[in-house]
Amino acid sequence: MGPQLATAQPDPGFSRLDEITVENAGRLVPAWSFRTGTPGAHATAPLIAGDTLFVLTPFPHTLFALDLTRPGAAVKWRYMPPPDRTADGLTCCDAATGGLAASGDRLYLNTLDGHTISLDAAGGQVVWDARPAHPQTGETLAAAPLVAGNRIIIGSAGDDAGPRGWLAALDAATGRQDWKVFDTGPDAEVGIGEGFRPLYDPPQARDRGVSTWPPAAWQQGGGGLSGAPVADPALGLVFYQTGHPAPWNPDQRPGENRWTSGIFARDAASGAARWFDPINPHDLYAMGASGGLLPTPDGRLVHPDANGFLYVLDPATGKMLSATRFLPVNAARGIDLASAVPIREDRYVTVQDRTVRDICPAWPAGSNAQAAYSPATGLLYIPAATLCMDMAARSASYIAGTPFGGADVRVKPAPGGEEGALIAWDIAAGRAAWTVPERFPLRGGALATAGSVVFYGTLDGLLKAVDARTGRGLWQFQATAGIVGRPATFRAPDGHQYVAVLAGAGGLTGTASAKEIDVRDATAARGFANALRTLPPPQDRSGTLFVFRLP
Amino acid sequence: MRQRIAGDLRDLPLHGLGTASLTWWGTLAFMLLEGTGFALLIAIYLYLASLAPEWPLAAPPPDLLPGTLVTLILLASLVPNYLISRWAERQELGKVRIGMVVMSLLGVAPLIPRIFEFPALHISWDSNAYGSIAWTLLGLHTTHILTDLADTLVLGVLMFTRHGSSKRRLGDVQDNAMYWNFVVLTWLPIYACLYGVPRL
Amino acid sequence: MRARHLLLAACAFLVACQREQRDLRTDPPVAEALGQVAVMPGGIGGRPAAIDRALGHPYQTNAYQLNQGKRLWDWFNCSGCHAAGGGASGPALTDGSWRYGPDMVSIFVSIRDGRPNGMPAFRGKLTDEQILQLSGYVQAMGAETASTAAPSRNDTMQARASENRAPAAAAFPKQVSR
Amino acid sequence: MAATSRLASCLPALLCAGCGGWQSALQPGGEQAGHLKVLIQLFTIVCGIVWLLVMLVLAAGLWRRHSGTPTGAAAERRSARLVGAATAASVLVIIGLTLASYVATHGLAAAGADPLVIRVRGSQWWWEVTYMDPSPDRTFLTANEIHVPVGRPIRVELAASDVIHSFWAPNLAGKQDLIPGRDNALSFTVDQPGLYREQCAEFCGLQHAHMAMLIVAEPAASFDAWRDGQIAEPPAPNDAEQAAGRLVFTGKACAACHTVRGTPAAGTLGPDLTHVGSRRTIAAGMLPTTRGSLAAWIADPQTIKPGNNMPMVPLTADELNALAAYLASLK
Amino acid sequence: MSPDSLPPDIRDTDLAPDVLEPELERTWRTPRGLIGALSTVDHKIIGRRYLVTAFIFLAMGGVLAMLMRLQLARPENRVLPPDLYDQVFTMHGANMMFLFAVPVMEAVAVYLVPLMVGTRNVAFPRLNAFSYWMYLAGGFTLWTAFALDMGPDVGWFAYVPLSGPEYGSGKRADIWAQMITFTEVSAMAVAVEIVVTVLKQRAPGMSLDRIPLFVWSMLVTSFLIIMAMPAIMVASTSLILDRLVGTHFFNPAEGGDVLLWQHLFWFFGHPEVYIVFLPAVGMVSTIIATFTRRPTFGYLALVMALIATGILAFGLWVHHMFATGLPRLGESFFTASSMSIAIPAGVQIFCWLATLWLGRPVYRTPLLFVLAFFVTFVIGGLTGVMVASVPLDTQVHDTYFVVAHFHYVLIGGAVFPLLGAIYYWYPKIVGRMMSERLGRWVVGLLAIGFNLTFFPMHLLGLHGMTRRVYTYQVEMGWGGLNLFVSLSAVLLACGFALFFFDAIRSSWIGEPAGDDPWGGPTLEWSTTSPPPPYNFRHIPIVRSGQPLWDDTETLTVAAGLRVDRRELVVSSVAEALPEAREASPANSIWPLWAAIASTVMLISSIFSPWAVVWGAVPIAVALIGWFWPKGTPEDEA
Repeated sequence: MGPQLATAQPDPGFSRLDEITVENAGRLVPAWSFRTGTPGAHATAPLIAGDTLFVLTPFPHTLFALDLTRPGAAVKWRYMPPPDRTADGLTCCDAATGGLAASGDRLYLNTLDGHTISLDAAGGQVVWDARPAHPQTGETLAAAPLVAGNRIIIGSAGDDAGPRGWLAALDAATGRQDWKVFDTGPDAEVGIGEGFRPLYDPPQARDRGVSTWPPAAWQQGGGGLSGAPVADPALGLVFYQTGHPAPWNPDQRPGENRWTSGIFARDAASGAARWFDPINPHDLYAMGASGGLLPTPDGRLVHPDANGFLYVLDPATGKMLSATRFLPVNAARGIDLASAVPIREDRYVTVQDRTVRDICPAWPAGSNAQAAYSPATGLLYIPAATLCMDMAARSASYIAGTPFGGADVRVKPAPGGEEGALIAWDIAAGRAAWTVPERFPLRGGALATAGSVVFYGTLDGLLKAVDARTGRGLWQFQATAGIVGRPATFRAPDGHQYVAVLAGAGGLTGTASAKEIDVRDATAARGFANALRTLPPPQDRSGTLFVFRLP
Repeated sequence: MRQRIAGDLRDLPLHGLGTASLTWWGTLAFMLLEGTGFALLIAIYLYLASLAPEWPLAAPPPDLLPGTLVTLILLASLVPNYLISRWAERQELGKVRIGMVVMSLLGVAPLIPRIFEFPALHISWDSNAYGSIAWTLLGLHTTHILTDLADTLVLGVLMFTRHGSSKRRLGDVQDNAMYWNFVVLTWLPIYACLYGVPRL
Repeated sequence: MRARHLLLAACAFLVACQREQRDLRTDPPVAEALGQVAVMPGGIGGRPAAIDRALGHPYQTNAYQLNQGKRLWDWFNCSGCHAAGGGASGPALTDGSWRYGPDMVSIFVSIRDGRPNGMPAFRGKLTDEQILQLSGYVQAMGAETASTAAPSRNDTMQARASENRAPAAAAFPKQVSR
Repeated sequence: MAATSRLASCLPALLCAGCGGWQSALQPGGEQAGHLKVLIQLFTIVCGIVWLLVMLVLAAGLWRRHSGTPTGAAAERRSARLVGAATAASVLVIIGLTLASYVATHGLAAAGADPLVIRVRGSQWWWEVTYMDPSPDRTFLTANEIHVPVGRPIRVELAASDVIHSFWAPNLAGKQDLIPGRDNALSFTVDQPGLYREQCAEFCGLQHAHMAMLIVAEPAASFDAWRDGQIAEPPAPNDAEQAAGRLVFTGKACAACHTVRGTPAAGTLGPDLTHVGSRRTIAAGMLPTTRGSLAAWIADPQTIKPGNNMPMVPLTADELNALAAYLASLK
Repeated sequence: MSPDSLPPDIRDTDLAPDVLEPELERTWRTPRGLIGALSTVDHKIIGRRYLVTAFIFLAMGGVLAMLMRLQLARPENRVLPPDLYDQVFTMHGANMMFLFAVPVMEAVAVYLVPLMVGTRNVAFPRLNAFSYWMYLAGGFTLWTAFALDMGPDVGWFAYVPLSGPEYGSGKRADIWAQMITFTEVSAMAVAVEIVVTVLKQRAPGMSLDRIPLFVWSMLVTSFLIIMAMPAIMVASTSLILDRLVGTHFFNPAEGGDVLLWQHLFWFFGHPEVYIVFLPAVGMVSTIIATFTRRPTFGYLALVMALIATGILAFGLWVHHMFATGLPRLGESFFTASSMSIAIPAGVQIFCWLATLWLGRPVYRTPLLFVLAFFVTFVIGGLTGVMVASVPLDTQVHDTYFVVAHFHYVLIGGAVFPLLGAIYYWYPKIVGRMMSERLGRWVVGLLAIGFNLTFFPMHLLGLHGMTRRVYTYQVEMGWGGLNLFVSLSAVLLACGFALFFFDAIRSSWIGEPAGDDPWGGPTLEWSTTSPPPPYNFRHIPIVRSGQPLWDDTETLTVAAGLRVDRRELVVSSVAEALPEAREASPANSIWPLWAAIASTVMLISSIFSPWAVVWGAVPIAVALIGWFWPKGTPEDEA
């Protein structure tokens, strides 16, 4: 889950393996499969470390270690952290399933119910078990931990219930908290000090995390970690996207609502803030700044945002170099690079108790479908959701431990009728090189390989391989359930390149939720159900790992 | 009070036709009532359209085929309708009988494409205000056709009984024909509204 | 003629007075008694409070109480997890399938005490009477038959057919929840 | 019941003895209402004169029958001329009054510069008030009482959260409806410091009669002080009873609907209670804010204001006492 | 002479008066017994029923008014809880507007218009019977619901969203909306009858300029009904659709509009005021003419004023919406149009003044009512000019000032003339005079009681008392005036009680009236009191606007209609030249069945939309039964 620099896999979005090529990809055959027995959205990519393939199921989690050296990849060990079922009620519509990272002989596991657990990779024994997040207040750990040197960096999610978002570093050896900084509130708690050099906030302003909110509203202001943090070892920085402010109803929180819905750069050692780019200040559509952060080889930070614009940033200063539209957008006319802020279209500005129709893009455009960057082609492969939405902001009452929402939403296809697309983006040219339209929004990540093949999965359960240069379809496989995770590729002990993908799309919506959704309710799953009325139910509600190779 | 007979009514015709008939005026008054109702509904349609950011709301414009078929059938029915009115005036009972059968069939005919007209709106009445007013307009006009069809059927049956030859019943046939003209005429602005306004 | 009118009126009265009455204030002893449900071990099923039966199950049959329940639904963030009954973080309630049973006591207990998979307890946030109003409404939204006492649509974004005309199972195809 | 009516009856004494006319179109406290009063007087005088004239003619007509009635074509013609003249005169009166009405409309519409913007949302049956400010941390929520500075134009932005309400403070301006799905606004300036009353004027359900709020007009300095006080968090409990009350407030159903800033209670279903102790009334202008009335209101809201949305939360006598003490301390 | 002995096609010219009258009686009469009563189509019997029913509703609405005054007599009174008070004031408004004011005017018209235009029945007698049954069913529905604690509680205007699906729980608002359907179906049916009767059934020679002013006023009123009532039908139907099947006409979140309701309602609601007031104009003109012994001054001006009022009535509905924040330009237009309606009203007043001035007034009770009308209605009209001004209206709208204003207009402007008209035509309808002595008491009590009750309300409104409040607080300082108003209302109620007493008492011990006790000029006075079932032995011929004053001794008549079956004369629209003889339908029970079937359908459709489908079947059966020829002489014609 999420690009994890400075870990065992430098970039899970790109693989240097080139045995599978444009020419032979059409001959891929299933090698073996593994049924996890758990329903729900299998949004984490299979993680390969050495000769072991790790599979993490959704909450309540089971971590399987599959031995690639044995035929059929038998289970070496399994680990089931005791679940706190309260957390189950906090996941709705985004792929929030905890996550897994590996470093050396250790595995670091974030569970949805707030535990960070360090395991011995070889035998699955617990080394330490910390509980930094508390589901009772609405906090969850939704993303994989980031291993940055001897620290494990984690952040809370759960903006929909209103808890203050935070980012924390745990000591990799002991699990003790090293530092913890919040994403709303006074400067002292946000980690803003001398080293903070924001380009887009007034230089002398203090306590913007308080002053850009109505009195006390930041205390239930959300703004947790969105997506996974990214480290730049050279700069010693951690970058991450902050989630949307709570509640959804923007009229209840006039102001820019710092530091939600933006991109933070922090010192990995101390957590001190370095710079902050507001992406969607006073977030009208509960998008957060989601969409993923990708460092490119030429030293840039690329961020395809949920608001439909693709940002190119300078990681050292946070300077916004460009922002280009890559999705159907009508809610903003463009991005003002001087202030980093979207130029909003008045017609689509939400007002409490009004229904604003056909806002494009819709909030799920910023799902955790990670883009992949291929140095071989120089293209960025974005699995996109091309959706619009009707939204009616309503007064939300804060009741601790319950959703702090305040919006009725109905998601629908963008004009044209297609709900998804794989977009190959030419960053230099600032335009799409090619686009493969998809019937359903893409919720799983893309994988590019040196063999010039791009793999991605769809909600109706197809794993597809396309030519990385032209988008030409090469091969596809019908899995037993929808795919919401990123495919992975690895060289097995037999020396051959394999492709693995977890199928298992959870509830109707291809999200974490395994709950029944009644699609007759257009607002179900925050309106996402409305977009997926025609999605056929999966053949198998359980998740299954499919592994392919050339014959 | 004493009375002095100064006028003689003996030779007046029994039952006037056309403007000399009470039913004719009654039908006209009811047409005025219903016409006002339809005008108001069309006004509601235009009012809601003027408020909406886009129109139709959350739906493509309705398909033209079923509605146009209804329109064509209704327009075609005007010819036999005119004829039957003339035959009734001339008191040609045989022709009127045939005409009533034809008009009954032509009353049923538009109902068949009308069934497909509702799904052709691509929206449900409870989806939004556009759906509500479009369904109401169509529904009300369908009721209009149905009531006149029932009237035509009853009159048609009557024509084949011993009451058929009465001049008064023939007057009813004329008024029924006039009412059918009204049914057709009210449809035209509704058709223009339902199918034209979304395409503006 | 008059006798028949009186008879008709009496019949209508029996049906109508129950479903239209508006008890704006519940006496504290009654309110207290309303919460006295007997719950089966496991929290599923049980016996409603005796006073509820004595009053004629107003929270299931009285239009005003059901309507109050509908208002509480949005006020107390039920819609945050269950949307308009179609589900989100919480399961769908309109599909006629119930994890803990469709009877009032089970629904009441689910709301009052919470359920393990994320349903928070609302004890102390709502009074027992409010929980009963809410339970009646929740039961109506997933009921097998339409009820004329159930509320109609809200003045909000249209989510689904309203409770008074959309029984969970009857009016629509069954295979809806995935 | 008797207790509450007694409670209600001591409200005037507590607020301002004998301040009749605090909700009257005839005692303007500001420029706009002043214009309207002049207009009302003008229309009343003109209409009164017209009525008197008609009555005089009628009386004269009935009186003169004794002196023999003139008949014939000449009398008819003279009458026709008189009727024509009377009609022409009434046309002129109508035109004059219409013009006066236009002029008044334009006078009212001329809004002053740099108005204080107050957003008012009507709910069944109370008023939510938001003071707007360019700086978001100086915007704040309150309920059922607004303070305005004297002399500065006030712009009230009106929205309804459920049904139609109408904002009417007759001493300050005419009324304007709060309509779901529409934006309305009302501007006025207050000249006279004092206490004015505003009441919902559009029928909005069971407690339409009890949906009022006080408008406190005060000099700019005291207004600013008031505003700073409202922005600040309320004082912490300063004795054991208030602390216990705070625990009741955050631990019982109160917190699910009401907000007191600085506590975990942040519900928005009912009025914001952050500074409830500083307001003159509770229950939308119904009861004076005293510890006793707070306790009475919490103990049995449905007897005092039948049908309102506040439930009767079961509390022990000690809890009720402590809660009332705590709320009264929220100045 | 037995029926069999009468040769077919016998004409009234062939029979001597003493034979003719029994024969006509036999042809036109309503049979005795229950079936006869239920199947009658005689406009006089139906009109009488209409009148009695409407006055019963007036009394019931008055009781509600007294209940409200009881509750408001003291601040913080707890006689009526808010839930009940809301039902009571809604019932009072709806009852008075829909079950009393409009029907009572129609009742007078149904009874009198055929007599005044010299014909034997209304144009569509069975529709007339149907309309009465629908009216009765509508009233019964409303009051039954009220008795069952499900009376509407959303105001007689039923503004959405309060009356909509979300805030109007239960079926209370549906009851209101469906009651509208009943009464409007009934009103529209009567309007159609009146229009056709007036246009086509006038006595030979009654050209347009000879139509009595009351008939003119009813003609204009009927056109107003035909043009305005569809708006409320459309509105109430959309409301029911919104509530029952979830349409979104009034839901702003889905493209509907809250103000759409107000536009539709007041597009009906304002003409409604004139629907109630214009008949009163006709009554006043009639009474003034009779009691000044001269034709009303300015006949043409009065007719033009009636028509102008009718047209202008449609141009000022927005003046009920001045506080809703409409664009200022529109408001200005509606200010101008609202004020301009004062001009035709002024013309009417001036013409009446001139008539009084030129005539020799005879001070009998009907004229006293007209004088009370002058004093009060002019106040109501002038306060109407006040509320027509946008800025002024923003202060008085929805306050007791407006309550005072429209009671001045409706009671002063319509009920006083109506009571005068009852005193005036009572002898014609009942055959006995009402008591002149009691009548003077009634006028006095009503005029004084009314003004004492309603004039202080102007002040209450200006002092901030809003409408539709179930109570008010002590410190508002309204207690004194309210107590005064409530006490004065007792006086007003006594006046009405005395009127009812007089009306009931006079019906059996009143002095016998004779054909023409007042010396009236119009045709209804030429026949007996009460009139025979056939109204006129021969159809009169009219040669002036005041036929009975111009031909004082003999009535010129036309003869030649059949006696053995119901026949009347159809004449041309403008000149009233005889065009044809027309058979007038015989008695029939089917209108009752049609009304019962409609009632079942309309009431059940509150609960299920499918009721419209299955409920249509019995209605269709009843209508076929209604129209299917039964072989009566009239059918065979």
